[in-house]
Amino acid sequence: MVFDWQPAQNPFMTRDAALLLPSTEPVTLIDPDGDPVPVGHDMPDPQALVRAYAALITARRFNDQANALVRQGRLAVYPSSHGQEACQVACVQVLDPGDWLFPTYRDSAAIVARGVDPVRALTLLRGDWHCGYDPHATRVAPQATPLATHLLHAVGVAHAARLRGEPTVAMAVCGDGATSEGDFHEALNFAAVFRTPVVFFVQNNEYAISVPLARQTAAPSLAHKGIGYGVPGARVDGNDVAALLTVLGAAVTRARAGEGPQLVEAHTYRVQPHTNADDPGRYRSADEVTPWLARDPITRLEPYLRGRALLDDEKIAGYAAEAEELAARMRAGLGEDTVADYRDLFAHVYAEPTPQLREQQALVADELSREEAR
Amino acid sequence: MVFDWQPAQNPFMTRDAALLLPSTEPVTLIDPDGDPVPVGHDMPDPQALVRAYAALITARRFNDQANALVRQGRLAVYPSSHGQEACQVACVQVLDPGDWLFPTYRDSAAIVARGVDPVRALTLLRGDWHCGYDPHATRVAPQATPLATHLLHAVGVAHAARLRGEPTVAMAVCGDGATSEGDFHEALNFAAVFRTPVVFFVQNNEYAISVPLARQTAAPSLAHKGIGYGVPGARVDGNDVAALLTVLGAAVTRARAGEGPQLVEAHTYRVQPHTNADDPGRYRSADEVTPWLARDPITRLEPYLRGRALLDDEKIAGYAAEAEELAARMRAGLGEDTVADYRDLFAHVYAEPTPQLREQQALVADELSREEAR
Amino acid sequence: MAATAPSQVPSPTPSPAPSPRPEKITMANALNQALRDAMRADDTVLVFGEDVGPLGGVFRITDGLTAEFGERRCFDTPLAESGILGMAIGMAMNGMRPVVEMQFDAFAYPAFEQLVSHAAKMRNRTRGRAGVPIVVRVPYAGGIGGVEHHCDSSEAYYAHTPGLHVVAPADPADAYGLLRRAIESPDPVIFLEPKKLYFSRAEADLTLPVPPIGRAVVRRPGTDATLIAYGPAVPVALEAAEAAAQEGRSLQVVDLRSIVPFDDETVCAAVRSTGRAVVVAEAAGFASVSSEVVARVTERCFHSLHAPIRRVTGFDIPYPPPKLEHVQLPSVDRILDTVDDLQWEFA
Amino acid sequence: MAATAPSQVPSPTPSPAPSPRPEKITMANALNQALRDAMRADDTVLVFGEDVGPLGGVFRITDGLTAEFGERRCFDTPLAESGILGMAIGMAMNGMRPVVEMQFDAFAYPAFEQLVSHAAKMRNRTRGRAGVPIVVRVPYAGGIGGVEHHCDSSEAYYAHTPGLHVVAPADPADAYGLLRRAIESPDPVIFLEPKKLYFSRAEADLTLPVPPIGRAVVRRPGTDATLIAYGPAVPVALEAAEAAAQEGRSLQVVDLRSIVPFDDETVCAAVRSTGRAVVVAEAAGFASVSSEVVARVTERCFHSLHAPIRRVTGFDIPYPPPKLEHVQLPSVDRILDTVDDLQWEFA
Ligand SMILES: Cc1ncc(C[n+]2csc(CCOP(=O)(O)OP(=O)(O)O)c2C)c(N)n1
Ligand SMILES: Cc1ncc(C[n+]2csc(CCOP(=O)(O)OP(=O)(O)O)c2C)c(N)n1
Ligand SMILES: [Mg+2]
Ligand SMILES: [Mg+2]
Repeated sequence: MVFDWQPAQNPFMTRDAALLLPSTEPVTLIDPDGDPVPVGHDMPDPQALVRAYAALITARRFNDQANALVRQGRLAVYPSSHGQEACQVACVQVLDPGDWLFPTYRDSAAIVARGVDPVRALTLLRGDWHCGYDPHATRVAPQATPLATHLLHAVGVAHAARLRGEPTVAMAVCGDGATSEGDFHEALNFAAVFRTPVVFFVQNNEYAISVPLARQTAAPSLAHKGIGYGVPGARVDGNDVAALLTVLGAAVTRARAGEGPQLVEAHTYRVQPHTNADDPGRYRSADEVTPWLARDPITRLEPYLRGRALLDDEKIAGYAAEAEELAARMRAGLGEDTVADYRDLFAHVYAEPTPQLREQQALVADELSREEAR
Repeated sequence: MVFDWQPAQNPFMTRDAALLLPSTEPVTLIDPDGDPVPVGHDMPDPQALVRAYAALITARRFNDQANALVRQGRLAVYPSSHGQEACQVACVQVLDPGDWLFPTYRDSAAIVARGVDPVRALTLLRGDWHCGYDPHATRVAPQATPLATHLLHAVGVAHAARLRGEPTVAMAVCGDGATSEGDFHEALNFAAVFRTPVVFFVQNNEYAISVPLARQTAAPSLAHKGIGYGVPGARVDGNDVAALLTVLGAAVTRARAGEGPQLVEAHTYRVQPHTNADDPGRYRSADEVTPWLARDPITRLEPYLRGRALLDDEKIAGYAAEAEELAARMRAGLGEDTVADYRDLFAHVYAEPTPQLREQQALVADELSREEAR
Repeated sequence: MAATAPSQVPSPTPSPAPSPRPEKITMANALNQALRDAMRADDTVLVFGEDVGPLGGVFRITDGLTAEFGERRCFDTPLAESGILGMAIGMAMNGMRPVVEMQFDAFAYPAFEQLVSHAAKMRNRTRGRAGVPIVVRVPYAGGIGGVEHHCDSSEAYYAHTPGLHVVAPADPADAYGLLRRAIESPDPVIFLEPKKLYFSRAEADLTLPVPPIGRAVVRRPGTDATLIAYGPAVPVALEAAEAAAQEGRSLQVVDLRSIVPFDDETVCAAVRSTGRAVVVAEAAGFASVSSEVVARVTERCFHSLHAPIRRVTGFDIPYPPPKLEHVQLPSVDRILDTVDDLQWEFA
Repeated sequence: MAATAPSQVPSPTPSPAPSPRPEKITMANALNQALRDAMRADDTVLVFGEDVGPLGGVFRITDGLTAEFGERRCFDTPLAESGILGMAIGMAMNGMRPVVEMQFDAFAYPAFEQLVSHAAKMRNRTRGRAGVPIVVRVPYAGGIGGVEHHCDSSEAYYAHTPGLHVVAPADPADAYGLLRRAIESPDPVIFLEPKKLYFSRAEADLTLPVPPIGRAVVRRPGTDATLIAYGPAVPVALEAAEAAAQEGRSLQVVDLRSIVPFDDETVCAAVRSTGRAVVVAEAAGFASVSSEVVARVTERCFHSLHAPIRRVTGFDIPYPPPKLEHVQLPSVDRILDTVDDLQWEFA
């Protein structure tokens, strides 16, 4: 094992505050009309933007299809990332194959963008007992529901890699609500103290179920939390995939270079209900949602790319067809009923079932055999 | 009940960062040689400084006596605040009678400064099962051992008072180590969102048992954590009681005025072991301690007051005699063996003992009566 | 995610005042009415937590409370359970009676330290001077087709912690009465609300007092064996007793209602009267409330027992996904199988 | 505060290698040696927590590890238990075998959610693909004159949680062997170290293998009744058996060692052989591990029992202060009184 690790050395606690505070406004590179914004940030490589466009189309189609499947009872629940697809796509596109993604329940589209089969990616939300994919093979952790808890796992995974001298970065994703949990605090602090290569990516969609951001924090921005850990905070327009690729890309690069963890807050909006079971009419007006529809990540990128001859009707049709194919696979895969085997309940509680579990499983087996005998 | 409460209204999250960041250097008003430092802060009222001096003498004597008592086996454990007495004294002196103090195990001297009888204040550390004083009558919460947990209670107490329209401020004290706990984060955030009148006072004594500050945080200072909650952070020389009175006093005033919670970090040093049971030779050198002895809060205030004819030998002798009297009371009170009554173990678990507890108490009673019969 | 509640959650339409004649209402109605009546009766009663304000909670138990009592008495907090409970403890120390909601059972775990080291101990460590009259409402247990972390039966953690009261209603009337009593209690009460019973209806005259916390109730008389259950297992036990009656076996059903304090008297009298017993509970069996019931009843009734007391509980596994939860949940068949096993040959 | 350890904590001077002839060592020595040997044998084994580095832990169990293995393999973390456990879970998911210390029992509570919702469930929720081979060392239980929050017996919380192994050694040799086995385990192990036994000495040949996790051991043969104990209660049970022998009563003593998995076979065989049993444990009795032992042994051995299985446990109260802890702790007298109560008239 290669050891190459030193904790942060801050004997005099004098890290420069100016370097840690976020910009006053979120970084935008392409405005809602598709025009470039003249700022001091690099525009991503055109091919990267085209790739992102294709991924956006897929992510949107994925969301729409999943919403349809939940209505048809083929999924137990679906927390849609409709409108947040730029975040979903960008946080994956900036990663190397050896990096890890730590998603929440809302980040199924990101998991698919990472290359996980869409049917497998929806295993948990379909109501199965496991995440459906191999975290090691895919370098995607199981979707976390207990809020902010997985941020600490990201720190651990990245720290272990660092101890072995591997160049791994962990992309740890959470929502605005999750930043209020103690585990968010502990994760940022541990990562900062150990200079662990984690990018904490907060998708601030302004709501935690029904609770608006103002009830979640009184800070100037969530990115302002970084300085309290010695972590640089950045703010980015969460519906501008170009800005996201640039800001998240830079964060990954810094983390990989040994500069420690990074905090990026994306300003976006949850245009749909929290999940299919939610009733947003109880806590927000349609008027609040409308302006956000005009800031849609796809309708913004498309004119920009068309204007630069990076995209045309033919290409768009191609991406749409690919997305449609994915949707068809989802319908087929999730339309099938899976056979649930009770033995799976006992098989993975421990590496070896305990005698108690063997006894309990035998009881079920006996019940079933008697049922069959009837 | 009078209701007079609104949560923070930050629809656009644009609180001015400049107003929330601490000063680059901690505020000092009287330097280690006892000379005033020309800065833009008000020196406290001379009589307040004289009162603080008397309290410092008492607090120091209290610490010394408690250390002696633990050596004699009259206390179970003593976490001394020797060298941190300026913090102990100032955080109490800025409070009104109706305010609340939320101390830790290290803040016995503050509890005494608040007016609690010194023998009662040491009840827990003596090894008894309760805090020894009435939290409501004294407006002092029981000393908290589970780190940072009591900060949330402070938020609750202050919020309840605010709902009733009472002008109560809660002074919530913790150490540098405790700032790493999730509850620290949640307490600051809740207080900020509800604009609750709490002053969070961090005594940064550079150690959490053996763990130095650099292993606790990589932030420019602990006060830099404030901005992440929208809470103004301030840094103050923790061995300068004048600066502490000014900075903490201003924080209490702002909190009482409805400006929401305040975070104050005092830079001090734990010159003695964590507790009598600690062995600091294992983790720090004597050389590191020495310079701090020269920054002692008492030897610094004394020349300042003498130089301004606010203190003379006679007065000093008077304060010393008062402190000696307190020490004598401690020796007398803690020298006596208390009689522990097993029935107390069952009496206060619930307002009414459960049938189960009555049964269990009867079992002990029966054992004892049989023992006596033998 | 929280909102695994059915998408058409019925909004409990509270009756303006408890009506004199029993009506069919849901447990959700009853709980909502209990909160409302408690808040009307005592303005120190406050309700807070995640999404309990305008949304009315993901199960709508707090529906309409912010509208009636205002933002100051029913409000949403930041998303942090230790924060919610810690703040509640402080408010209770300062004259209030907070009723907090933990959105789902497994999301109460971040508050565990506040619960065990403070809520449960504050009275004792202040020698009775600072009690903590809080109610922690926990939508709990399974049977609702929830995804992972949304169906834990966590009562054992609380029941094992001295200083907490732990109760679980099994029908709307008891839900109303127990919640009113919990809010009036000077001590912290963990109030476990069986999620799967939220929207089942039963007649409930809310004006009738229910027995105090600490009392069990015999819900169905019977002479051959006793089923001991609480919370979500009670209706299953009643159903099993009904099925057994068809087969000519008379099963008594005891609803514990209150896990702590425990009603030894009622439970032991019931078991002595039949000489056989089965404890039914949804939680994993190992080191659980059901273990305690078996242990303490056996200790007290040993010589009245014709057979060892048996348990029908959840297995010692993480709560299963929707498709397999029927395997984990105590069922009528499993209860009847277990009753059949109570060594009737020794009768 | 952490440092309620005796002020002159003996620094465990580890023998360079396990010596072939049994020596008298303390449990602290044995644990230190186990960590050292495990770290020598496998460089994925890491030790971290609060004050485990240069200080060597407040009980000195990790003494010298940073010196021998460097800052990267034994290190201090920021002061946050959920952070420690969450980071350990991540490291375990990525090839490491972290051994973390929770400074005192009650200070593990902030990590409860990480433990219950993640450490215990990760293998299951990844269908066996991501196990979490961590060891959570908890200096635990009382008898050391500690102040509040420093003496909790918290095993029931862990034992009730499917997915965790829970073990507690009662002597130095077993402490060494069980800790080595815990570190080798592919699953999370809660390793409960009885604080009051840290500095008691016994002969221990560390080269001899101990039985695996999951096996109980009969520590003393006996024919009249069986005492079932674990961790800090084992020496008390042995002392009681010794005292009973003086009075002509032969008590068998079973040391559970492993609470989860539970060794039904050994325990039931022991109880069947005597027909009478008392469970001895320090923890509060209600809904505890001792309840489970009574329940499961009674279920299995009912017709071999001459009397109900009884319990000598802590009362259902917050752990008492030093001056009164003798009231709470199972004592030889209380055990013998309880044995006397086992209805010998029916013999
Ligand atoms: C510890 C915990 N508490 C509560 C919940 C219930 N819950 C699920 S999602 C959610 C809101 C989360 O909001 P946010 O972090 O902003 O993410 P978003 O859903 O907006 O993507 C809540 C309260 C949970 N999953 N975990
Ligand atoms: C939740 C919790 N974890 C661990 C401990 C053990 N402990 C007691 S004091 C202490 C160090 C605290 O350091 P700091 O907050 O800086 O306060 P100081 O002792 O320096 O005043 C530790 C780790 C505890 N009391 N509570
Ligand atoms: Mg959100
Ligand atoms: Mg400190």
